[in-house]
Amino acid sequence: MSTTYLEAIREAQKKLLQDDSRVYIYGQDVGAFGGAFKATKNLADAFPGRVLDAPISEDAMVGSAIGAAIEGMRPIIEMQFSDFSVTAFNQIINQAATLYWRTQVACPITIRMPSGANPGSGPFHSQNLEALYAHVPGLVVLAPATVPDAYTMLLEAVEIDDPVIFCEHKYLYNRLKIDRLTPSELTFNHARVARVGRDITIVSYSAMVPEALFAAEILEREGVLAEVVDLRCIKPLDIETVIASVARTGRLLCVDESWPWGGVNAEVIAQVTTRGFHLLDAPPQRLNGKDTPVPFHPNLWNVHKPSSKVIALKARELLKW
Amino acid sequence: MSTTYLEAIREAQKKLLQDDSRVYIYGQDVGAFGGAFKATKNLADAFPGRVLDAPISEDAMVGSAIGAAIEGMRPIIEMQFSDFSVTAFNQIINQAATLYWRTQVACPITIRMPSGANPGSGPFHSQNLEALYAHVPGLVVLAPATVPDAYTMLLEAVEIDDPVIFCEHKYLYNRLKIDRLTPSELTFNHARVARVGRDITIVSYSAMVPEALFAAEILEREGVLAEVVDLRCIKPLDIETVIASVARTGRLLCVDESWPWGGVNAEVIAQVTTRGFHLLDAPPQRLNGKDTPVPFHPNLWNVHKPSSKVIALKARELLKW
Amino acid sequence: MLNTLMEETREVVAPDLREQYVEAFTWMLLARIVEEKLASLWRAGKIAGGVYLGKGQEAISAAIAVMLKPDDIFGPLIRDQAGRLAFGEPLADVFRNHFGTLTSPSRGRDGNVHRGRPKEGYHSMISHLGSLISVVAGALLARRFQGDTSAIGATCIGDGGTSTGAFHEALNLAAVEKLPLVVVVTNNQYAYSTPNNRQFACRNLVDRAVGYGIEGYSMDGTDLRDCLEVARYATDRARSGHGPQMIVGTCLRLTGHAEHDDASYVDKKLLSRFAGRDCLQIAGSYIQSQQWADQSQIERWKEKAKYEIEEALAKVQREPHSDPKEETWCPYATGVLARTER
Amino acid sequence: MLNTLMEETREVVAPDLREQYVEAFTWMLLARIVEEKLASLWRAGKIAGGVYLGKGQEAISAAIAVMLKPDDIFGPLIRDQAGRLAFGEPLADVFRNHFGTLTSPSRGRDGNVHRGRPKEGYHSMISHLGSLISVVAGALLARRFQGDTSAIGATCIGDGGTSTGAFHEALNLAAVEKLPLVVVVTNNQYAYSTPNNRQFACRNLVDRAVGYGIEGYSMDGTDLRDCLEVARYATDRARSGHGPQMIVGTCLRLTGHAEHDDASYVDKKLLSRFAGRDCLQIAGSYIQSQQWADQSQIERWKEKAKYEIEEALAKVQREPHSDPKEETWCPYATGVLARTER
Ligand SMILES: Cc1ncc(C[n+]2csc(CCOP(=O)(O)OP(=O)(O)O)c2C)c(N)n1
Ligand SMILES: Cc1ncc(C[n+]2csc(CCOP(=O)(O)OP(=O)(O)O)c2C)c(N)n1
Ligand SMILES: [Mg+2]
Ligand SMILES: [Mg+2]
Repeated sequence: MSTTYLEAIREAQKKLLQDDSRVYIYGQDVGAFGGAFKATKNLADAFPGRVLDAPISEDAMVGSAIGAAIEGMRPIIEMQFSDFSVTAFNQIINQAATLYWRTQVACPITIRMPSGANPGSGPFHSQNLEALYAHVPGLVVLAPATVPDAYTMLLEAVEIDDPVIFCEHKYLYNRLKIDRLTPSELTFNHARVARVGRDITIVSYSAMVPEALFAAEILEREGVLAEVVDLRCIKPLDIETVIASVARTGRLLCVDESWPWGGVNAEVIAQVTTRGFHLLDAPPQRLNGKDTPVPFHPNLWNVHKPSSKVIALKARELLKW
Repeated sequence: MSTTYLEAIREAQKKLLQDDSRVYIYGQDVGAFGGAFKATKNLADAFPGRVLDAPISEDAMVGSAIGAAIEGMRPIIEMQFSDFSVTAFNQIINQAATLYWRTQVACPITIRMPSGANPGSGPFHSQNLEALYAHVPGLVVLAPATVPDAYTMLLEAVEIDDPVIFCEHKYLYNRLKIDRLTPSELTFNHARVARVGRDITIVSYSAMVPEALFAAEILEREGVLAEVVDLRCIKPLDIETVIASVARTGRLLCVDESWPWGGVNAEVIAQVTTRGFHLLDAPPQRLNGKDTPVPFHPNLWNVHKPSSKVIALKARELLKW
Repeated sequence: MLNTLMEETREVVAPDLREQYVEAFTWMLLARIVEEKLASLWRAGKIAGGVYLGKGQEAISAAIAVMLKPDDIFGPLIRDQAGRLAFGEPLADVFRNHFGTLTSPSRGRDGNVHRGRPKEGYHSMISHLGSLISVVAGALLARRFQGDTSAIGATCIGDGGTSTGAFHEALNLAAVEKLPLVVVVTNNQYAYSTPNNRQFACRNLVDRAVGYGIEGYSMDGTDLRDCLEVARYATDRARSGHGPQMIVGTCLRLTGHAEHDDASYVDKKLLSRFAGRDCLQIAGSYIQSQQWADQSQIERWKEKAKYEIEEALAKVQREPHSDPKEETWCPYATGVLARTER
Repeated sequence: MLNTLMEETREVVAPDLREQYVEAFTWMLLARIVEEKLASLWRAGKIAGGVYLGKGQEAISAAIAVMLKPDDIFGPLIRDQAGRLAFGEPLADVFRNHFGTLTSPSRGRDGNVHRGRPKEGYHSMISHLGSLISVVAGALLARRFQGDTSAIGATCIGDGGTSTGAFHEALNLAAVEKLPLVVVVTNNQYAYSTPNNRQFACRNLVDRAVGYGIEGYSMDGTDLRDCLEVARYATDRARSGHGPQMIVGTCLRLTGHAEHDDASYVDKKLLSRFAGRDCLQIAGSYIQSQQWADQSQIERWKEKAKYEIEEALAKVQREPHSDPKEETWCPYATGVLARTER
């Protein structure tokens, strides 16, 4: 029996509810309905009273999770779409993210953020907001790119004693599938070399990892061996793994479908160039989503974010440098 | 008669109210009271009905400004502290920032953000949130570092047909003073070489500019000529001016009192290294506020953000590279 | 404070409303048929993304919109196809925005119900529920600054949307400023799958009006006559300086949340109850009972609607789609910023 | 639904409250005197940042706190010095947090009123008004999950804070979950300089209760007896499963917004009115009129308060201040993250 990325998220939640009485799930339509994406399907039935429908009140949803965490619970908040998390922005960045620093009381909440777009999702059901959250001290930002990571990192997220922004990618929900669900080998705070190479390092995360891997395949046919690093944890960044890869390849291409200004790519480049400048044989490069809202029309949407083709093109350019 | 940074902001608003009937000011306590920092002192009296006290409803304040802008007004919203703007985050990043892109209708609103800390301000009256806003497409983020810029850039902000996040620094309010208020020579979208040098480029903005200039003085005594670039406009960045400076000096030190991850420094370094890599003789470096909330205690606060001493130290290190 | 229109005034009022009733009915009819078309286009895979329909709440939506004048302001939400048309939306825009053509109000950048022509007083919603109310309030504030004392504004929200902080802040702000804003709450019993009892705990959402110090009315959202009476009363009150008005209409969402949703969670008992009645059928029967139109006239209206819809669709199908190469990819209105590296 | 306590029940209730009255009064006294100390320390330049005082609203604050039990939850706001002490805050913490000593609840990282001991049910506010209410609601939700059905929670907010979206969402959520939450709204007529008429348009903020479907009471915030009666009633109702309770106490802020503010904008007429009375004086007279204590007893309480304050202050003044070198500069609780480059 195969498992999809979405099913892995559901399985992780099921296991958490089973194993840990401190866990509950709160979010719009997560109860009997099983959530807008069915990530909590059947869980309300299996765990009566522990999977609760919330009113359309993201601020209060997160606030209540913080209060529950203070009292020893381990809440999982499902945002219906990552885009709606910004109406809870204050609770997340000011109340949750600072709690431990202000009071020495941990704030173990997990906020599940269905991120990224499918064709036709439009500007407000498509956002990748990891950089907004990663900018803020005190938050852990995770972004699994594989089925095992979706499962394992969600289990870890709930165990982490700090607020976790769990960015799960909607494009991967049903498109990623594995035959047997096995746990990840790495812990959440480590990046992963998703493909070994020697000519160029492509750093990426979430739904851009498969895209980077496609690009690496294209490049391999041309004799170029690209190393693909999957960041996994956006904040804090495991920059050691990235730098170690750049030390081998001398070239860095960062790929991220979100907005460029101050995004994940910018931070990776800043960390690599300030600490591993001498390792670079060419300027670091980045590919981002365009600096506009995510467009509705599939034609526009298709070119808004980097594709494997564009990644391969940019890699070739960089290799010529 | 001298003019402070704060007075310049008041004068600009006065002139705007005088010259442009589309302008009004809305914010908590901005009316008869003249605002928490007195930035609107006497304006309600002088312009009856055009300087209005708002309820403690940042979301609705900004929402209403967007509606008024659609109808042709040019609202100025005063956030009592930049920190409170995040309760309007959704209106700012999703409604205002996307309006033109979605509808081809401009959204000329100016949001004044008293930013940065004074000793004892604590985590929630001290934030520098420019990076959060700059990450989002559609917003213009300005951060004046001088009295003329505080005046001129606010006049420009209101003329700009897009939503402007106007980051004015509370530490500068009464500490910066000039004898005669003259307008800036540059338009808002240009960075400024605040001090000409040749050995190292120190890029900075807002209250870190005076700090960088102090550092440059310290360095000059040691025979080092630092060039100081004041970004002025955080989004979009005038990277040409930065790159031109780096082309002269070969060394880049970015100084920003806000949080490091994905901050202004990260973006400047990403843009400079991707486009002007060959100009760098040493790794770019950055100095940020620490990755924690801004602390209350003056002892902690003092070391949370970069000081001229630390800047000079880092510059010396970089010059040895 | 008036919490509901008094029963006895209704019979007196009704005859006056014949014209608006018939007008509203034809918009409801057009909305229902165009939505059926959208649903079938969606099933045929012709529409990317979601399709959100207003079946069951056309009376509420049309009633408020027919009471608005061209210079008024209207901020409709997801299920206001009827109101949009009544406020003057060209039929072609419906298809344009669902296909994302280059000719659509958003040039393909946004889709489906995210459309409007804000400069014409017809606002374009974002997804974040509740956030449009303060925008409409601000537009009315602007009108006041500009000396326009005759225009009013109306905006719509669902039972679920009333739980947002944005809803609260906007109503309170409008009340403090005494703006001529009519907020129409359509309580269709569900927010996506979430029933009222998981959304709020008050008896009736109209009970919130007193907490804002504004006037509030509840109405039977399945009965166009009731909707028109209340909408007329509330818009008159707003227009004559009585500040914000809250209307709460009760009905049932007679469709899924969006076309991908079969609404299997809807309590079947509700369908046989009051709220579950179909406002369009009721209005059709009422029109006939009043002899304002007979069955064949209604059939002719339907045919006309279908014809107009087919015509608009055919036209839109020939219009160009968004082309990434023609897209400026610039989120700024300010000329000088279009050329800047960001 | 009960919108206010009925007059006739009061005389019956009052005698029962002697013990709580006296207790509350001593906390009010202690709070008043410690705040006077804070103000003079501020004037002497000994405190960095703002000093926010609760003068004029000690009765409301103390009344709710004396009705709480040690296992209950309390989320006070800026002007709740009296309630904080009554809930068990050590006096020393007041000075610690204003000086930002290393021994302070926040280790000098946050200051003044931003203090608490959340693990002991005493919550630590952030500045953003309204945002604490849902936190306290969530703590109560946790208690329910954990099978604790006896604890209740109380939290405080000002007239200005009721305009926040956070306030609305939290009250609605608490109502839906029927949580034993008491929300105490202190209407002290002003939010900083902003008077009620620029903040809301309803007759009385208690009118909001019905819109959430919760029980609401208004009370005279200058009269400790009234405050105690209502606080007892509301806490009893919450404890016995009647869901969220809203209390609105009326008074006047008898001080500036913070110590830098001379409050010159306050309408002088208010001072001579009902709301402008000093709750501490009224309570002192009442205690004497009831012969629960005489003037000299009250003086002794004052002396005791002063002594305790001086003692606490002297102790805190010898405690170490935050030292940047000892500061970990790590915002994470998770061990493995303390060592990671961020
Ligand atoms: C702030 C916010 N949170 C979540 C959503 C996701 N969402 C879209 S529609 C909807 C249900 C809306 O229910 P209601 O307001 O009753 O309107 P209806 O669909 O019944 O017309 C939800 C939760 C949203 N649009 N905005
Ligand atoms: C969301 C938010 N916006 C603005 C502020 C700034 N602010 C601090 S206190 C205050 C006035 C509060 O008034 P009120 O709630 O009536 O409490 P009071 O000071 O009268 O006790 C304001 C506007 C804030 N703390 N939070
Ligand atoms: Mg609904
Ligand atoms: Mg107040």
